[in-house]
Amino acid sequence: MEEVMVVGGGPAGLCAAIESARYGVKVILIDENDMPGGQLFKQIHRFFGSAQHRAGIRGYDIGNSLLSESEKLGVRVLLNTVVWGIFQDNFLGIKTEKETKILQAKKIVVGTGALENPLAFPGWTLPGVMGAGAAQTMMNIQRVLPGKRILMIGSGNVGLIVSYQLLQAGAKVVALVEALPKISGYLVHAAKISRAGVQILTSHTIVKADGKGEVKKAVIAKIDENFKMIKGTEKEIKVDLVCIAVGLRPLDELCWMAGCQFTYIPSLGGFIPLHSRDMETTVSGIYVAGDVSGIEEASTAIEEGKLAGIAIAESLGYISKKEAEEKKELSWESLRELRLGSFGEGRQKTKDLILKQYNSLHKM
Amino acid sequence: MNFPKSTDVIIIGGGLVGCSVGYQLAKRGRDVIILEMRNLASGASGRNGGMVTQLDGRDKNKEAILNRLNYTRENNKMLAGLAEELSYDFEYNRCGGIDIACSEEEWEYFKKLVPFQKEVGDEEVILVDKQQLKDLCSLLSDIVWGARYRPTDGTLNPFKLNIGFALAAKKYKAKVFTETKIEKIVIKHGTAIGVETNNGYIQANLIINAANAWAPLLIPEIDILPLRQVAVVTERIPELPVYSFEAIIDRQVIFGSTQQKSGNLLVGGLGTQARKREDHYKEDLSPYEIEGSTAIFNILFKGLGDVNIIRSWAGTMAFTADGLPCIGPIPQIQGLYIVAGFSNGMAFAPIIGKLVAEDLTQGKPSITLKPFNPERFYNKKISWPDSYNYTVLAEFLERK
Amino acid sequence: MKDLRIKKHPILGEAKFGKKITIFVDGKKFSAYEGEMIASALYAKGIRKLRATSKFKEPRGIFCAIGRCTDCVMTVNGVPNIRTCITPVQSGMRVKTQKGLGKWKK
Amino acid sequence: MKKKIFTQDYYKNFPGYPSKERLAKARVVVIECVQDIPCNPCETICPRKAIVVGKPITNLPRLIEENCTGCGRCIPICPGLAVFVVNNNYNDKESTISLPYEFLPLPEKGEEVIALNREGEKVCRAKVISVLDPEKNNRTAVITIAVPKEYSGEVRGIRLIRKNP
Repeated sequence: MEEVMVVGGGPAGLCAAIESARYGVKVILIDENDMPGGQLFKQIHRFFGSAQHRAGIRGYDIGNSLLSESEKLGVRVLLNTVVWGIFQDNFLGIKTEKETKILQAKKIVVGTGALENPLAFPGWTLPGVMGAGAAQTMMNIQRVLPGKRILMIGSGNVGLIVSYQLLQAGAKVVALVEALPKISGYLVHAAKISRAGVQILTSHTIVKADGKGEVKKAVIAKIDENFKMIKGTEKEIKVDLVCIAVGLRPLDELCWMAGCQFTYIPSLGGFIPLHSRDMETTVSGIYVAGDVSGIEEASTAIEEGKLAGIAIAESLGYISKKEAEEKKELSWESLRELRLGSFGEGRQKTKDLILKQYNSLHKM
Repeated sequence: MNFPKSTDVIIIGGGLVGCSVGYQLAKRGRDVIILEMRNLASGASGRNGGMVTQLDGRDKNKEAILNRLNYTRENNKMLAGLAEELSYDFEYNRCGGIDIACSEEEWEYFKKLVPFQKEVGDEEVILVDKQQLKDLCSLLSDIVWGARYRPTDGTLNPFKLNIGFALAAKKYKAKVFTETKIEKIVIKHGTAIGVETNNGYIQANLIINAANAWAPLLIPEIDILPLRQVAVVTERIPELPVYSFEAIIDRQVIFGSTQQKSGNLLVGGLGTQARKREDHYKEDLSPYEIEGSTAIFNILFKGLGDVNIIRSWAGTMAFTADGLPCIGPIPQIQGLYIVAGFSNGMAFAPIIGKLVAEDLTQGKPSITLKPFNPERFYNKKISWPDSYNYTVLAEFLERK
Repeated sequence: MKDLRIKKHPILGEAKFGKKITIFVDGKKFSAYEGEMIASALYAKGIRKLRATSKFKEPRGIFCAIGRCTDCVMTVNGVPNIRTCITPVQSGMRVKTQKGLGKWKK
Repeated sequence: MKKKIFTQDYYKNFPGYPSKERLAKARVVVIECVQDIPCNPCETICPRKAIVVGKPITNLPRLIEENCTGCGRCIPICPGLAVFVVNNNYNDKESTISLPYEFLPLPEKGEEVIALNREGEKVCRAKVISVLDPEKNNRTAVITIAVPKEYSGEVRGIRLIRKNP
């Protein structure tokens, strides 16, 4: 039996692996891609936070430093490997390029991340309509410009940041539409793209994307306070790419399969596996960290991964309870900081709620 | 919808049989409530390939063959017009069905079985050799020797058929309550008077137990056996001309396979042996079961080795000692009726619903339900082996 | 002919593309760089339609780019439903625009 | 007409914005950070404690005007690219503005560019005074431009005149 298997090599999974390996736990990290790092390597902007959160450092630099740390600590990494199931008694089904295998681990960390929400409108299935994250992958990882003239939908941080990155890659962002009457992401991100000439149109929506075989244009229009389109305000714009940035949802299939109990919290992305302060789910020995435990940011994913890693090292007897508590306290403190302010307090509240529900189950 | 206090008929179980009986009774003017402990089609009805096989099994028992054909033929006739009747498309496809011989021994047996079946009255059955079989279903590998082929068999979408019946029942004012678990059937002075549920008590004139594998948990006098099966589902592939089949691999693994209208292939069969009776109700799979079912795919199909498995499930079938369901009033208890113990409800349930409703409203079904009389098992505890599978079951049935 | 590859980037610097290789797209020779995913190599040259849906023959292309949505599937070396956004190109690879559910080898 | 969201009037009410007097005096940092984001690299990097965030970390950065020398180290470190340095004492007619820049191509020293306001609209022409090598600041360049004095509160971006090669 393996000691720990971590599913997903993004910030959460990497940090869980690093943190438990730091205390001597033998860790296997599994990732479907040919390189770990998850979505970190397409984050080319600088992170917010404090020095402890690696603020001011770009996502891919954080990715690189996590990779070299995990390498130094002897984390075994299985790449191009799919986990196709988690079963009773911590069995995992994996598929490499060559074979299918069934493994068992004392502890499993699910750090599978998230998936972008789609948005349906006439023409949304045309080639040339894609998720904002997809555009980000295309330009920052694949180094292919996803479009030359772009309409961005959604003014959350993803919509704003990806708009900025599209500009950096050499595209023109013709407009950014937001159905709400105000910008929902950070104003500093909005200001960045605004002074670079992007029109941010609040109380606006996309009416349709159009073109023969692929996107050639889009129609946008104003909407009223009930989100109804105001007739006569339709405007056709020439674009070759429409990007959708309307939120994410956890990639939680493995947790469902493992039998974890869930709660429904729309603001965190939908169904969220209940988990303890140590990030353990209702299935003993299965942990979650990062977006799969509620949509937040890479910096929170890092801390949650750490927590899971420390808790695992503790429960496998590699560190004392006292030492573990001290280490965990640092991460909890760090998470509390990241969940401060008008953007964070809502997340703190819902995370507290998850904990409360988890605890009430475990008191029974 | 408020939870009712009383009704005319309570049907326990929102599976295909429960909804089919509920529809037919409601249509005949009875006041029906269907109670389901989980959701519609959560049991075997939603965990099968929708295989409409008029005659499965390979025994040469003339009586059993005729008994079965009697109902399944009528069922096939009914299926033809059912979508229209229910105003609901349940993707019925009379694509034909095959029972594949995977060894020379089986093939030799088929050469005798098929003429026998023809002789006793199954006129449609055809023996096809390897080449003909490959013409029918080109993706099959060289493991096949030939098959028994019946062109009027087919597939349907079991969820949709189940839901089609439920919706049609609702049109006739039947009420359906899901997430409603029956704690017990209340019997007073030899009469069933109501059911205790997690949502409250309901009084009724007639209680029908249509809980299939779960039926004996409420009426222990009638022994019905749960049998756990597993299945895997592939991604969509183009439509295969003939697709609904059974095969026995390595003489033990019996399994069926169908293609849904959406294109997904489904392969199902026995999972690993359950140790105890209650283990047969377990609906989670072990990774080995998924591997095993997937391996069967690779044995049977050439060129489909790269197809992706996208889903899997385990479900609980029901078996009785003679392979036939239990349908009829429970002896010595007034107002309690059972319609359970179906091992292949897809080929049966629609017509059975009709016959049961005729029985209960007119006192005489258009085809007799006598062969299914529950009396034949009443209070006969069968000492099944703790761990049993198809092979054991077949041996048991043979000894009988 | 246009090429949407980003050679210079203010943050990521100069791109390091792999060895130039030849693949076949719907039977025609096509250049790509080792390490690229099939979908993005095609996209770079303006090929955005990767398949047609089975019922309405509608075009589909890249949507999620991380292998989750399966909108970008094509027939690769005779095998249908390959997620081209996460499948790297290989020299000599045969990529086909997939019609509907594709064709499985007999 | 489009409603302007980002204006000097809006920003000047926040604690990172220097007073009129301080702005008139000499080179000083202008922090256009207006939301309670948990973030403090500007505080950490400042060698003279001219920027204070303190606890909680969501406090808006507060400028201690008298401590600031306008050195500009905080410009490229800000994840929101919300820090600028304005020097209204550059010469009689012109002020300079130092701003973060993360696009290609980079302008060159002495090049004439178009100065933009916070909404990306052209304000005037500007001359590039200096370009700080982006490699030195983890790929964020700091560009200093000179504009007519009256525009120093308005100009926050640039656009190159030359066509992309």
